[in-house]
This record gives sequence, structure tokens and C-alpha cells, in this order.
Amino acid sequence: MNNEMNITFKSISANEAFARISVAAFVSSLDPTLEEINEIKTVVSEAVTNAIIHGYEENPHQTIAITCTLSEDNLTVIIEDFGLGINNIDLAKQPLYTSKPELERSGMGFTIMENFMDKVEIHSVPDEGTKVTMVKEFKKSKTLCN
Amino acid sequence: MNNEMNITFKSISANEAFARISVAAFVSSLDPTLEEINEIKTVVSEAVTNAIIHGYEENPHQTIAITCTLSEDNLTVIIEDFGLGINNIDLAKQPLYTSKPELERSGMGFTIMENFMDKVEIHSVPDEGTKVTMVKEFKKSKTLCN
Amino acid sequence: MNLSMQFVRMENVLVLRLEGELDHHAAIELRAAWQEQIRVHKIQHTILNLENLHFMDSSGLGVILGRYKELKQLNGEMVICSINPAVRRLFDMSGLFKIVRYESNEHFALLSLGVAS
Amino acid sequence: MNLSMQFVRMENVLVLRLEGELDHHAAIELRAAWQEQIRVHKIQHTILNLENLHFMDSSGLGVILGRYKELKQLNGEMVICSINPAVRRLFDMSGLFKIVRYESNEHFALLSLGVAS
Ligand SMILES: Nc1ncnc2c1ncn2[C@@H]1O[C@H](COP(=O)(O)OP(=O)(O)O)[C@@H](O)[C@H]1O
Ligand SMILES: Nc1ncnc2c1ncn2[C@@H]1O[C@H](COP(=O)(O)OP(=O)(O)O)[C@@H](O)[C@H]1O
Repeated sequence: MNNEMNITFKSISANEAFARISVAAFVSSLDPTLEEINEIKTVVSEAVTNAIIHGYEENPHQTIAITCTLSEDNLTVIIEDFGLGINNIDLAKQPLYTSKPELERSGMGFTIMENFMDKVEIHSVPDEGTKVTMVKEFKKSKTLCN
Repeated sequence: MNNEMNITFKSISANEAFARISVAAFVSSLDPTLEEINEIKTVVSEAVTNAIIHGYEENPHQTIAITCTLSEDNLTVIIEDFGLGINNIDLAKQPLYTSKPELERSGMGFTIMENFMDKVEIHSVPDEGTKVTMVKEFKKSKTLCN
Repeated sequence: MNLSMQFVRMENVLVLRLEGELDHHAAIELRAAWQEQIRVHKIQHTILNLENLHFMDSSGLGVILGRYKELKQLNGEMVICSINPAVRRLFDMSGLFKIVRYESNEHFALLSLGVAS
Repeated sequence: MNLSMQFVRMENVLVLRLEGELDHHAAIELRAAWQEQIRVHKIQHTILNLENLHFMDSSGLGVILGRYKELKQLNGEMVICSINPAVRRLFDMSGLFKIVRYESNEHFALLSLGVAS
């Protein structure tokens, strides 16, 4: 059964946990492995944190939107902010690159997203915002008993 | 800090768990007791189930919306469907009353909502939908240590 | 699935252990599986062990009440045991324990139905 | 708070045990508390016990790397121990274990800093 949900919430760091727990709860009907759940929680946390820190520069009054669509065996999750945007996407994707070393960012966010998901697409327009689209395919061979 | 979130999702019974877990995760920044969390999860489950069963008569292609606002020490949660609506709200609120005994409904949904929350308001228009607004005040005396 | 169900049969008694969360989604599957046990195995009584049921809403009350009525038609009984406080609150609110017997654990429940000694 | 932190001091070594989830929100509080320990108690080394850390993202890497650099300025060391596989994956991805020592448990970590025997 196809399924879909949308979440919007304020750009407050306390909502990072809310966002990743919600997405994890949403995919639980696919009966994912613990590893798959952890991967999804991690990438949601990365993209939401980026929206808060980079997109909105920690202004807590802005809005972040997540859309998830679930089909038979894959999840598409879109995480969107309407903030500053990214000037150079290729540079942003470099492992260890960060524009905010003073905030102790590790520059590993996009690298983790690309490692943990099957597809990552970044669409960003300076001063309009950033939209990260990620796809994950779930392993099919699951036990059928409860 | 005030906080706010919105969720919309399809009227699929698998989303009942998603909805209550998301709302519980959202309020966790208020450091609620286990009992408060359980009460919130229960009432969200009741209202979402009602939207699916009564509002949409189990048509899985409709949409349910939840809005939560959090202030210092209270949560307002609004659960809305755009389905059949309720003809007689006073009757609907009677303990043990159900219009769908054939589905083994217990008729305890609204009674539980009123018992577990500090305020419950039902707004419903036949053929337009039902909006349940609930408020919960959290106990303030919490420990300050992690 | 957030609910897991374990069925154990002793003579005409079904012991049903629920673990996890019982909401409307799970209630549909529970009803089907429970009814099949009653039908196929000629079950008359059910002991419902709720020790590991962490969450339940009014859909849980509905499916339990539904089986209570079904077993009653077969002159059977339902006994509930090992319930946690959150779930107990719902039973108390609905008055279910006015009609369904409660025992503190599975052994006492079996004793009360004359299956254990 | 989803993260709980326990600080234990032995001579100039700080043992820091983290439990729960370490994301950006928690990293801000962890940084402040950890820096205060270093400053107020003249800490030179830190043993980071991650046995009960169930979730971490790249903000966790950032705060750990930040303290690694801070301790290095004080000629101190950081030793990480008892890490779970999910968290280990992030450390491996970032190459952190090329610069920070890993020991399998707190006792070995203390030994390696000459505090236990
Ligand atoms: N939502 C966003 N809005 C604006 N800039 C972003 C956003 N996400 C990422 N960036 C840019 O891409 C860079 C790399 O991101 P990432 O790999 O997650 O590392 P980090 O967050 O640690 O800096 C960031 O430093 C920032 O310059
Ligand atoms: N969202 C809704 N849309 C339409 N009717 C509803 C809705 N919620 C509740 N009702 C009506 O109110 C009655 C009582 O609801 P409730 O107390 O939750 O009991 P139950 O769901 O077990 O029937 C329902 O049987 C139904 O007729």
C-alpha cells in the first residue's frame, strides 16, 4: 500500500529528534531492520540540522518541511527549507567541507546522507532555500511471522 | 520557547502508530512523565482512529491533519478530518455510544479523550468533517538534572 | 506490526499473550487470529495475559469485549491477567472488570479455570 | 533532554559517559558542560565512554573533534571506549580513529593513560 505524510515544524533544534522519530515511525510499517531505521534517523537528523544551522542560521522562527512517500519497498524523503540556499553544491558535498567551522561542524553531513541512502539529490537556490531528496530501498527478505 | 508542528497523512490504519509516536516525540521537550506521554498517545490514537473509521469509513485515500502547539507548560493538539462529520455531538460523547457496533467499536473514544486531557472541544459539520481540539497542561515540578 | 501475539492451547483453554501496542490497526489482525483459534481448535475459554502490552486504546477494549461475547455464546469464560497500570485504567473506565474476571498471573488464571493444579 | 552525561574525575583525567542520543541539540549542551569540566577542574585527558550512546549524527563528530583539539592544546589526550556499531560507522567514515585512540573498555582506557593499574 502506498502511503504518504507531510510534516512542517519550526526551525528549533529540539525538533531534530521529533523529525527523525516521526520519519522512523512512518516507515515502521515496512518492517525495516534496526540498521535501516538508524540510517534513516541519521540522515533526517543531518538534513534538518543543516536547515536550522545553514539554511536559517539558527533563527528559530522559520519553517522546515518534510514529505515522505512510501511504496512497496522504498522510501522517498524530501527535506526542505526556505532559507539562504547553497552557492556551490559540489563544494558543499565534499567530505569534511563546512562553511561553519566556528560552530564545530564536521562537514560530514552530505557524506553521511550519500552513504546511508540509495539516492541523494540536492536542489538549492540562493536566498530561496534548499531541498534535499533522498531515496532508500528496503531489503525485501523479511520474516513473515510476528 | 513556543513550538509548533503540523502533520498530514493518509487515512490508513498503519498511520495510527505514526501519529501518536510523532505527537509524543514533539512534546518530549517538555519532559513529560510517562503517564502524560501515555495519555497523549492514547487520545491521539482515539481521534485518528475515529477519523479513519467514522470520518472516512475506512477509505484509505483521504487525509488527516494534526496541528500541535506547545507553550511553556501546555499542549494544544488539533486532529481534523474532512469526512462525514457528526450529526449529534452530545450523543456521540456518551460513554459506550457507538454508531458502528458491527466493527466492535467500544464507544469509549470521546470518554477517554475527556478523561485524559484538560479540555476537549469537538467541532463538526455533516459532510464537511470533524475537528477535535484538545488541551493538556503539564505538571511543572520536574527535576532539573539530566 | 507493533503487536505480537502468542497463542498456547491447554485442553479447551487458549492462553493468549500480547506484546507491544494494541490499537485499531492491530485489533483487526488480533480479531482474525483469535477467532480462528476459537473456531479451528474448539476453544471455550481464553486467558488473556497482558503483562507485556505497553499500549492500548479503546479499539483494544472493543476487540476484547467482542471475544468475551463470542466465548459467552459457547458457555466459555475470559480471564485477564498481569495487566499494567496504563492499560488497567482503560478497563476500569469502561467497566470491563464488572463482567470479565481478573487474576494476578497466568497460573492463578489457569487454576481458576481448572486447568492447572 | 535525550542525552544524559555523567562526569567522573580521576586525577587529571575526565571520564565522560554518554547515554541516549547525541545530535546538534544535545551537542550544544554537551560542549558547554564538557568545556566547563576542562576549565574548572584542570582536566588534561578525557575518556569518552559511549557504551550507552544509541544514536549519534555528524554534530556528535563535531563536538568530539572540537574537544580533541582543545585537549591537544593542553598536551592532553582523548580516548574513546565501548562504542556500538552504528556510532562506530560514523567514526570510521570521518577517519576520527586515525587521530583518536580507541580502547575496548573504560578500564583499558584508564590503564592507557596511566591512571589505573
Ligand atoms: N540547508 C542548507 N542551507 C544552506 N546551506 C547548506 C544547507 N545544507 C548544507 N549547506 C552547506 O553545505 C555545507 C556542507 O554541509 P554538511 O556536509 O552537512 O556539513 P556541515 O553541516 O557539518 O557543515 C555546509 O557547511 C553549508 O555551507
Ligand atoms: N471523526 C469522526 N467523524 C464522524 N463521526 C465521528 C467521528 N468521531 C466520532 N464520531 C462519532 O462519534 C461516535 C462516538 O465516538 P467514540 O466515543 O470515539 O466511540 P467509537 O469510536 O468506539 O464509536 C462514533 O461512533 C461516531 O458515530
